[in-house]
Amino acid sequence: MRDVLLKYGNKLKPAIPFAGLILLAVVYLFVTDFHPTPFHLTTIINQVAVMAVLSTGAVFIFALGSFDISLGVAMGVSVCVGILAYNAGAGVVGMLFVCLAVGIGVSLVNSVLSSVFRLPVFIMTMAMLTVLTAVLQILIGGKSSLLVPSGIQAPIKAFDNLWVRLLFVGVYFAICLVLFNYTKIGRRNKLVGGSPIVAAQTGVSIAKQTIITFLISGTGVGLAAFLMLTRAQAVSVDTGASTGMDVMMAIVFGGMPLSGGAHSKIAAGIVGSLSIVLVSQILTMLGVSPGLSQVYKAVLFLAVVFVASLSYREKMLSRAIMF
Amino acid sequence: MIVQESGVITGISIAENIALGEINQFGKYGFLRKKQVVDKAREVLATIGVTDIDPSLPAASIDLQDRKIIEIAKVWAKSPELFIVDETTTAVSQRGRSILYDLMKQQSAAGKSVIFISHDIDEVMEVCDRLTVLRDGNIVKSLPRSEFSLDIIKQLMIGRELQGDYYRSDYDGSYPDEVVLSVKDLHGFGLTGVTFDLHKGEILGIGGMSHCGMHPLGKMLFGILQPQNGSVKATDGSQIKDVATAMKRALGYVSKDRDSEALIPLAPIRDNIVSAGIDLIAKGGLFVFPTTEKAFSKKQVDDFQIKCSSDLQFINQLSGGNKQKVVFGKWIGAQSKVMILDCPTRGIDIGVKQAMYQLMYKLKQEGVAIIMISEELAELIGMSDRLLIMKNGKISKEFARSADLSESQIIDYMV
Amino acid sequence: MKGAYMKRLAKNILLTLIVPVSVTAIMLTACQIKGVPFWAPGSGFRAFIYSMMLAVFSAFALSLHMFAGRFDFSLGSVAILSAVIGGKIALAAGTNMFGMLIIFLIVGAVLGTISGLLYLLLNLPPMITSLGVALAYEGLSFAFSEGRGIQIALHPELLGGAALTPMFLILAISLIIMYALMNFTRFGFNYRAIQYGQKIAVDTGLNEKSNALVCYAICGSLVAIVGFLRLSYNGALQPQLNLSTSGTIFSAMLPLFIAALMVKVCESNIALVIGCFTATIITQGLSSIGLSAQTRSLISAFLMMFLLMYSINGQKWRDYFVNRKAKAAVQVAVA
Amino acid sequence: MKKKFSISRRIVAAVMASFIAMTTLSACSDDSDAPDQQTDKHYVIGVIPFNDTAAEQLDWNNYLTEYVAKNYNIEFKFATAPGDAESAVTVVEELKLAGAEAILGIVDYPAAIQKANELEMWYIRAGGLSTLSDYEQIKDLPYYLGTMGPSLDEEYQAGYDMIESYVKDGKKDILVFAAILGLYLPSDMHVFRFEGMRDALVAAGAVYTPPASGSVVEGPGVGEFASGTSGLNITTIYGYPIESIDSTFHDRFTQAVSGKTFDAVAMTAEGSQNVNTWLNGAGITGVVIGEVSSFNATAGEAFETGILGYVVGKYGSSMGPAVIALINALDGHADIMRNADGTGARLTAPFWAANSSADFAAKRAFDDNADPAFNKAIMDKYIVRLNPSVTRTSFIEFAGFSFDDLKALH
Repeated sequence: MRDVLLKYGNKLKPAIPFAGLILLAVVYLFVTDFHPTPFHLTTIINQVAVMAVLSTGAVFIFALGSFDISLGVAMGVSVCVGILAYNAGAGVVGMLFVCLAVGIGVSLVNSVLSSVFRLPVFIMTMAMLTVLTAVLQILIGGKSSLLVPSGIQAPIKAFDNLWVRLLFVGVYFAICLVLFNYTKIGRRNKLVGGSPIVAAQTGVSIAKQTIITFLISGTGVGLAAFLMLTRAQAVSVDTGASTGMDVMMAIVFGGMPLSGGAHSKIAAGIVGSLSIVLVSQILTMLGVSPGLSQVYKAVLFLAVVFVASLSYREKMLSRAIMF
Repeated sequence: MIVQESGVITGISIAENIALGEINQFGKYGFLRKKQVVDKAREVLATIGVTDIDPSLPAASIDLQDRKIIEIAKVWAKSPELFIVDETTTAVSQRGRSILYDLMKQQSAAGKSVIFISHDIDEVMEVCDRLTVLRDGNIVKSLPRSEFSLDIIKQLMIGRELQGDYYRSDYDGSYPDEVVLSVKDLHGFGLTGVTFDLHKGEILGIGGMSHCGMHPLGKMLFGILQPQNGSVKATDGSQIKDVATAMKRALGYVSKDRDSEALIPLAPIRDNIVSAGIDLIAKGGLFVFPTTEKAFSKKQVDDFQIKCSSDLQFINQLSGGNKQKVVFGKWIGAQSKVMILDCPTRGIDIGVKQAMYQLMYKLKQEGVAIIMISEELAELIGMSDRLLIMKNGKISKEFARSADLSESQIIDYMV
Repeated sequence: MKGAYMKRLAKNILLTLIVPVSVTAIMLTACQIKGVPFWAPGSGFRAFIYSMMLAVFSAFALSLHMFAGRFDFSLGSVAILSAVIGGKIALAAGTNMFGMLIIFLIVGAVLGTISGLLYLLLNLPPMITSLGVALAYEGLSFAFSEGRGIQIALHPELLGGAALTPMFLILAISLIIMYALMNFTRFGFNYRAIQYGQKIAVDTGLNEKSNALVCYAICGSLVAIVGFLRLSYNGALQPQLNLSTSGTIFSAMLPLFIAALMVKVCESNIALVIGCFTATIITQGLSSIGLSAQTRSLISAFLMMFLLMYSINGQKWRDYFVNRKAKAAVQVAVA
Repeated sequence: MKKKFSISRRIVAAVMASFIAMTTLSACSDDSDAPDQQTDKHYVIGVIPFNDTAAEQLDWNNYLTEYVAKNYNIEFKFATAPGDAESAVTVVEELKLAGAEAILGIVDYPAAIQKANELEMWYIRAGGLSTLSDYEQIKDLPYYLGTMGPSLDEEYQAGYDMIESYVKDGKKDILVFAAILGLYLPSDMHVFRFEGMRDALVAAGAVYTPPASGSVVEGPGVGEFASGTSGLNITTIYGYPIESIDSTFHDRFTQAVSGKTFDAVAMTAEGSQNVNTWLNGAGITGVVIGEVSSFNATAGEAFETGILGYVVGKYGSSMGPAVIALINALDGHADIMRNADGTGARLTAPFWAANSSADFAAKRAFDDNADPAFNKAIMDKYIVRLNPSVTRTSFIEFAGFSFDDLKALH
């Protein structure tokens, strides 16, 4: 019996976050009285886009067995520079490139710090969080927010729609899916996550792998910044402040083990982001107060992650792996 | 229970290690009397005949072999009814070994029991009253002392009579002249000038005491450790500076720390096997497709007869021997022409061991050059075309393959 | 023997004091050059000690978890929730500030234990459990107070906790308790065994779970002191949502890194207090000489990064300056 | 293994149960909102708070759920306060999904208001007037009713009046606490309140030196006052007392107040209890504090104990006219609020002020949820459906009713 459980448990485990998502979708339908409209779907996609891109890129870092908690603020800085560029006449496409450049640039700094100076990524990015927050504040320069002109005719409004978001998320996810599941990059990522020592003794350059990983996630940061910008058309000191934690929650929600390695799933980012958006919408539709809605989110989060982790637990208590 | 791996925690004192898990005996109401702990530790050490270790020192301050003694004391301190010793003697010094044998006798004299788990048949035959042979997780047979016989035990362990020879049978120590790896004047990590050439189709044995520098040497040959001085050059004269170049020159390395350096325990067999040969199956140098990957790993699983439900089974569910087969599969799959094997038969059962020896011989015949680093003289003598003995970071003696070579001849150059 | 011991002790004390003393000297000199007082006469010292105390108790709790291999995002939320619950109980019970402190300690321990039980029950990585707990506790501190938080400003009998004398008393007593706990109790003994060799300790039959649980309870009480001090100093506390309470942890990182510098030559609890002292001196000094909040946070982030690099690459850097022979010896040790 | 599964099953069951409980609860709350007037149309209005925990916001929420919802056939859906523009847009979408037809927003992110317009939801920005630059971005949106609340001039005046009242009372040693001005958390309200205080002090004879450019202070900044001919000793301080946001606030505060005594504190924000605690901690007692907050229970207690001496602020039912504007718009009478040229309106509403405990208590009693200042009797007169004679002009008057106006109508 136990063997059967183990066997099927192992096979079924990847499906648990999906099952969670489907369960949430059912609750969602229930809450909408089984009358979902195109608007429901549009809204879900609108809301999930930024988080989906960010967390899909972050899966690569997670697979290494690490986490970049400064992702959100990096996106904030990217949004801010993008707005400055746009207001300086760079145009929407120019702005996209500026966002990408900043996202990738910040990630490169992170990757160099972590690979050349061998800093543990999680703690290093905690310091980066402080640095980037200060940079964002200085860039915004004492105003409550920076805006881009956003009248109905503003060029940026052309990009504030469902199809642009679907395109961005779709293309980025497709590329990540290929990179993660069908290239050496993904294999080596999981290898390093499984054991950096073994990976190194199998000819994987940890430094190179770290830099590639951060380049991928940095691209995600840039794209997410662009999507954020077309949607919010503004940046303030709080932009992205809580996003780092949200991304972490989303990926774990999506069934990613914190230790990375062989169990890593590229879909974790999207599944988790969708789940969180659904939970949030369900709670608002039900009119739950802000405090209680956080409590419900917490319970659901822990429950899903617990069930998903059931088949790979050990006798010893789990420990953090980032130190 | 005394386990194979180190069971001493280095961050705390010796006395605290000995008191581990029994701490409730000292002091009351959750408080702890440190002096009591130290006194008790001293007392325990004395009962096993050790008086030269100060238990108040941190455990990190004593060497590995003394730590094993601490571990023995830790278990003994609990006055166990049942004393389990798991593969300990391989890691323990002569002194520790005699202490252990002594305690085992005391235990049995006191009418209590000992379970002694070991690969070393000689040792088992010497100290045990009854022997149970296990194979593939099943009890094969139990023998009383009176029925002990080397041949019978060996046979029980592999489940059949040993087919053919255990080691290779020939004493033809020849190999082609082509040099595939040229090692010059290596220094660093305890080495003080090591020079030798490795030839195509040669099995080069390297032996010595465990701290003679042969293990770092293996890592240096594969580019994991960088020498301070000297060089390792491949056939084309290029210097091997890191693992990536080593792998490009078709080197493979089987680490002695299988679980932490050679394999990822929490990953499937397939991922582990493919990891070294990924460049071979990557299309356009980048893309890897599950079908090719599956075929690649299936070949190794079949060739090595790795016992598993599928190649998606996780490494941590395999036995030591099967794990080692995966390691070999990983490097042979990567088409390595030079194999550096560091203790390739450590902790695996006799059947797999024999298969490994046969494999090495087959590889030799295919022209693969093998460096076998080992602490077991018997297998070095049995397998090597040429045998280098190391002492204090230097090569102290070179032996050619010969039927007359014996352990006693060699041992003088080791210690 | 005794002479050597005294010599080693003197050397260790010297090495321990080198960082805080030199940092203080630099900051004092900088203020002197700028012609500004380091801290305001009168109550400036109290503000300084208050800041330091917050760092000390956050860092105590964080390090207790971190050295056992856990990372806890929920510490800040435990501080707030114990303030909301403890404050309400204290108001209802009509107790004084000492009573309130004890109530806080108990509430903190209970909240910590709940969080620990959750960790044991779920056996998920503690970082994940703590994310959930942080969310839940933040939400509860909102729900319990209908978002209003806790006000005690109108109850002078509850307010004195953040005055100098009680703060020093709390610090001294906590230090003694923490020192005793780590060195003279079964908990401390088992804690260190698990810290340095989790697998061995567990294989030897040590009850890791009960140790972790006690650890959670202690950490809960420690951050409850943070809540107590913040409530006493400010007279009122607002709940925070969306994981913003995790800021508490980030601000305890710099002290931890400074403490790590001297932990080899100094008892770890004392090192931690000195680390907090040094970090607070730095912040205070930079503020007094007139640097903006952004510049200050940049400086402390870079300092943290540097300390991190040093702790990891320090050996390599030192080797770079000593001769190659010494380098070889080190490499042998590493190998 | 078996045991673990059973634990997990129990947890899943608990989650399911909680969801079911939530859904049923919400169903119940639908029922409890039974219309008082069967003829009333049922509307759902979304509320976007500016801060989930501010006392002012909680008072408004209370008025909306405890009075308006019970007296009109309206259901309120409360969003979580958005932290940035993106989450504000998200919140608008969520409110739409939750069935809201119009939004009462205490925030004015242009992107969020555009989103509301796109989703054809009426949006009114209440509780304060949008800045002109924000307003310019969105004023032409057809579903934007406009913004309603104390104007920046009112904010300025609030600060001015507070200082003037101190000077009149003969307070000599004054601490001006400019809250978040010196930080990277700027808010126009605070700037204008401070400028009002500044000008009142200058009018009394003090001399103001603005912060030198490139000085310590970021953002709009807070300068220093010399007493000049005023005979006043004025100290300034800025900052945000959450340690993880402004780590040196307490240090600056003690630097500023050490060795001094004060008669009065003038604050650009709420938090008199905190300031009093800090002053006591620094050994300074018996100070009268003036704050800009709201007429709520906490401030009442502070008044009674003598901590507070002056309050200027909003009150729970000050949301009333905004709700009426939304009802009108939903009934098809948006033009009652919107300007004739088709842009969103900017309607000013006054603060209330109190300078004694009795004054405060009287005003607070006047705005009780049993019979609030803006009660049904008054508000019904401005619902076009019920009273077709309402005009834009009379509606503007209604939005701007002062305490005295309301008192006269009760």
